[in-house]
Amino acid sequence: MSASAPWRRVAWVVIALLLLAAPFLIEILFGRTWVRITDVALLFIMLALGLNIVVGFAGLLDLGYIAFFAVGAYCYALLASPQLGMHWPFLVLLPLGAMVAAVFGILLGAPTLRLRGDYLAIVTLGFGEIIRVLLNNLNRPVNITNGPQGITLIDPLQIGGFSLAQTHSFAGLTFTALHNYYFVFLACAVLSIIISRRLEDSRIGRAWVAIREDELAAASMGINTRNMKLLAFAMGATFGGVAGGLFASFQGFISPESFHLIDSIMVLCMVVLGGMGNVAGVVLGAVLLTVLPEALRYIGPLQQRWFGEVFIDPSDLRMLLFGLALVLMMLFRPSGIWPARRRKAEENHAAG
Amino acid sequence: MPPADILLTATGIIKNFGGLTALNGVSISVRRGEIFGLIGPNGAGKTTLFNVLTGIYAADAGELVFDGRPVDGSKPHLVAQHGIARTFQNIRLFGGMTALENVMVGRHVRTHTGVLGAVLRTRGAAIEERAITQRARELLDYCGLAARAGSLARDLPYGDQRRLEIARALATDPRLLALDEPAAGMNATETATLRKLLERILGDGITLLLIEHDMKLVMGLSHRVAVLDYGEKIAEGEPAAVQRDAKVITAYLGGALV
Amino acid sequence: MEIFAQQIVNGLVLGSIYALVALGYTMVYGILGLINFAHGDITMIGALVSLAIIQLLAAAGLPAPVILLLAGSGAVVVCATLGLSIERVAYRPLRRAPRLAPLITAIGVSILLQYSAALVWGKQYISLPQIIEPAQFTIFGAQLTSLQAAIFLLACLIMAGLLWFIKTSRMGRAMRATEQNPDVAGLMGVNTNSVIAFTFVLGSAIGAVAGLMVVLYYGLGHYFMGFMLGLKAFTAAVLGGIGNVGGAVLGGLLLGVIESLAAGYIGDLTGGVLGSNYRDIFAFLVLVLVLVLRPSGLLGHRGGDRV
Amino acid sequence: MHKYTLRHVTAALIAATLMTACGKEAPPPAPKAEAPKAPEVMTVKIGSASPLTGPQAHIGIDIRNGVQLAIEDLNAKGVEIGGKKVKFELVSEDDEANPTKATTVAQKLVDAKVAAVVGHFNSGASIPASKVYADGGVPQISPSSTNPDYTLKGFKTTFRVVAHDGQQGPTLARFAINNLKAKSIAVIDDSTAYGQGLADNFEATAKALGAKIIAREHTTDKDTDFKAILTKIKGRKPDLIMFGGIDPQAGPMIKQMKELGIKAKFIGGDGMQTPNFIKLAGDASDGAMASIPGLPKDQMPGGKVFLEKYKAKFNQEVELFAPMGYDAVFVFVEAMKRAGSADPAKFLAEIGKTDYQGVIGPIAFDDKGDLKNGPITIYVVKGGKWEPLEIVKPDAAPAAAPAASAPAAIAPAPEAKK
Repeated sequence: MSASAPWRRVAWVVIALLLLAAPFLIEILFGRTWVRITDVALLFIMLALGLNIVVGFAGLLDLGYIAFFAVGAYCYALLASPQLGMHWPFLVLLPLGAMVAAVFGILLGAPTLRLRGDYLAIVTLGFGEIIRVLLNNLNRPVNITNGPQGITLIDPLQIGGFSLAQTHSFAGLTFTALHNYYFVFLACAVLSIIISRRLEDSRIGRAWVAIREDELAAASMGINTRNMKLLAFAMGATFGGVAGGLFASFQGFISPESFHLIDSIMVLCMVVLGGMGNVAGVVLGAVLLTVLPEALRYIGPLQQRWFGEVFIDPSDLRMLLFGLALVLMMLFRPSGIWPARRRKAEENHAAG
Repeated sequence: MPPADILLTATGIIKNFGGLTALNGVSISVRRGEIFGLIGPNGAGKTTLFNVLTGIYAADAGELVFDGRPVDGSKPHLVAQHGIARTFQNIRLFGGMTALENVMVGRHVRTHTGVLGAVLRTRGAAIEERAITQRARELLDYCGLAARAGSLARDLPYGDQRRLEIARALATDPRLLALDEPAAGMNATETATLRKLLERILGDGITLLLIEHDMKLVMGLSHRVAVLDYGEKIAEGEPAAVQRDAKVITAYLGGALV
Repeated sequence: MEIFAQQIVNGLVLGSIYALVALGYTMVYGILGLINFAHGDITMIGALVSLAIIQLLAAAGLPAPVILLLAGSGAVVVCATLGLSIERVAYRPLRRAPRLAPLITAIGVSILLQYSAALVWGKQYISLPQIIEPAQFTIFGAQLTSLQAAIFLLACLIMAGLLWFIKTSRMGRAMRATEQNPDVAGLMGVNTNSVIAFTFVLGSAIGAVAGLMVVLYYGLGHYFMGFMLGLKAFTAAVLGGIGNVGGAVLGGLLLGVIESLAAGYIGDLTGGVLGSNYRDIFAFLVLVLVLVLRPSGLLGHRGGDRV
Repeated sequence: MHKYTLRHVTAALIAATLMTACGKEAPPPAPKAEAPKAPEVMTVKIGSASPLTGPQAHIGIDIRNGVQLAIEDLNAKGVEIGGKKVKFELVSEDDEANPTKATTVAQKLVDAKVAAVVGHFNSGASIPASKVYADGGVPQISPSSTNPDYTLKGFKTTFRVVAHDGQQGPTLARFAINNLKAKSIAVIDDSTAYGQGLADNFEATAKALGAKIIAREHTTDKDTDFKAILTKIKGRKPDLIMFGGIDPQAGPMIKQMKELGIKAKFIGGDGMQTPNFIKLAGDASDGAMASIPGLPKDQMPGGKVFLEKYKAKFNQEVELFAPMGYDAVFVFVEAMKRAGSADPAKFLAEIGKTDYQGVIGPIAFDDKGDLKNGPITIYVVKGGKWEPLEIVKPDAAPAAAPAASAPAAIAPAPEAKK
């Protein structure tokens, strides 16, 4: 342990420096588009980590997770746009979004958590659709959400007079909106990772995993399974709520179309692919599944060039690969591409 | 009966499954500091009684008093909080967690760190976490599993899994430890080790409630036993007396008891 | 009154399609305790296969009954094979795995089916060539086409046949035994693997027929059509009591009628606050209410989990 | 596409590390037209962004085809801008009809230094993307986004060559009431931005003109069963049913109307004026009416030619918005010609002054970037074909009260707008 400590420190410093330089490197190497993609990937890391608490830690299959993202996004958008004429500061709105999402998580969980796992999956799926349909229809009789037209002109994040949506120069570097948001998202993603890791290694996290492994035995060990499951839902929803608020401010426009079932499935894929319950794996899964579809885009033009026509839509190919990945992962590598449980076990052993 | 002497009383417990009566007015009382054996032929209702005692099933009638307090209709986690811990007939460990983590889960009910404490790693939380780990290691050691701390529970040999279940149950600081066939599937050496462990636990002041098929073990260990047959208690008393009971002999058809 | 009768007729025809699809969910769930998420998409494949066959044969100028028969059998064969292979490849290896695993696999299979269909048939709505000219008549003031009547009757026939089959045939007995306890059934000489495979085949075949009906009724097919249909059918199965064949039928018809009446009357009943825009979530609300208030469904009998 | 070889990447990596290390400025990629002092031929990239995959791919591809056809026509004809010969190049991107992807794709086009963008299809994609284009200084013409909000953000780069819902809806309503003499009307929408926007604006004008709205129903863009709402509507005996939505719903809807014995007329917007609608509805489609902004295509000077050209090139009929995509390119190029430059910073101002006779009709923009009110053509299905029925001229004065959902959109308040 002590021998590797300096190296570890050096490694962390290098990683930190790389992360700080990343948007500039990416911009130079691949163009600004990829800075934007990186921003989105960071958002999805937060989402995937949130879902990981529910699915990975506590073992509750939630197929409507994107609803919490939606709740967070609408919470921000409604209170920081001309829609209702309110412009609250984001420092109030992000925690508020997290709280509202958590309340929704508990509202969803309370009546359904005693259901068996597969029923829970269907009910959460239904919940996700209900939220979307509500957002789509709460424009009449009283116009709250502006319905399918969505909410536009959402305020960007702003600290004092410093708006993240504007380009700033600092120390000779140009920080466009994309760069500014990168650093905010990075901070939030890192925070999410830390929170996830700390929860995992705590009394709470162990209780969740115990419930996942054997609910009855967990209850017999004195774990209040209902409360712990509700807590998992609420925590997961919190991540989604914050990510939603950030998304709304980043995009400046949201509409119910952004919160379809397919988006829930996508986040689930990230969790499953990376390895349910494993924080590092989930982060990897989120990055892979955000970047891969963008890379797959090149397949369309390639086919055009090689064969003179497009045989398979890149987006179809993407979905086929996702479907296949879900099946294959479950059949052959249920612990994900980056299983960590065993490694951790060895660490514990060595420490003793 | 002086109440101070009695740890657990079950009176007139009735449990029906559909049309089937699994328990028909069973009463037992377990004294503080004894090993109480629960025996009977297969399907006699032993595990059902266990499940009622530990809050997994709600009894249809009857009452439970633990340490002077009624525990009617309790949930399993409340039962554990009251101080009753259990093991399972068909081992139910948290397979994907290490042996150490399994025992650490047992500490859940006696610790308090919440989300905020865990996320902020407050001083209190850190101290508690260290205490949890330390206590868990002690218990592993106590049960002879110190070398297995880092192994996944599902990878442990059978005998170790049984003992790990006991260590996990002990982690909840129980006053009553309920063991459902702890020696099932064990060979002679493992059973001997188990016996020593149980005696040691008793010596540390924990009352034991035992379902066991190994008659030698249960009769040798228990201070008193109750015999169930077809959901009813047909005998209760010291092992020697129960062994001579005519109803018990009939129930077992003279088989294992002789 | 005339309008009310019409809504009931609408609901019953829609409900009989839900019921047919619900049968597939309920049979598989009864035997495996698994929600076969992909079942709605098997129905979709059935719909698109029969649509393709109809297009092909209509161009050849065959008489309508022959076309329909061939389309139906083609769809049944394809879907039955598909159901069998899915069970074999994706579910059987996971039968002893943790519960989350087959659920996630099922979602994966569902996505695979959708996008394979998109690959084969494209993503546009495919329209049905006009091969039948349904007659129109009036019952209790409600308009009914001969096609609607035929769908309803055929659905009833299939459901009655299935009930009879499960009650009396050897395979039916084996299915019931496996449903009670697969391990014991295995000990009693029932080949549970083949019973489970057969259940998938049967459920998928019925799903194929339902797919054909959807195509004929609405005159179109689409790679995504199985999703909502599957979800509603699942709700119907839960409503009736999942695992219970009679319950699936009852649940399907009931859900169809509930949806029709809700879409037709809720706007007036709530003074315009709720409207037909909430139609799709009625099914979900019904689902949540049933699961919370009466998880065993209307005709269900099974208790909670065994310890 | 593949600009970067391995050697470039390595070099850039080193450079980048150095730069970040010494805190030097990374050159901001300013969007500019390509190759300022190229010898003879200057390449100008035109972006096209629409859903090329997903459920709306057919419409998105239709737009892309329109843009492609325009570029090929221009290249074949030969265009000179500021005295230089110009070769146009298509950069086509797929936004998957997804708002998040739309911004990514928009960024990609800005990065690729396109001179102008035709897109996106959905309002939900066009609106968030418009901000990216505005930031990048790239002019954008949407061929199809009809949400009034699209042009309300005050971006100078945002235009559209389609009537927005605040224009088409009221005109459709005037036709229904003045020409069809509809008195009691049922309105249905598909709960999408397009369908609901159109229906809302129709409803508001119809009410203002004294018609009774006897039912307002909603379905979704995935549903195919409308029996329940149609039955309800039947009970109220309307003489006209208006549907705001697109063909996959409109087709089965009119079929189910006929099955229920509803005799009311059926009318909708451009979203259902497609060949597919007739295919899906079969004989039931006969008599259905739908509006399309602009004059009938085959009555346009270039219209008939366009349709034939399209068919010859892509071996399929025009779905919907290919003509708009085609015209959008010409609007850009005309502006470049007038400005004598393909640099967006220079020709942007000229786009606002457009007065162009396109395939879809005369194109001119108001100060928001919206198409100035043009004529709208009503088509009717006769014998399995869409045929022009009537050309409705726009009202000079706003006849209708604004719809509740889009207040600022159709209430022209010139003094508020600068």
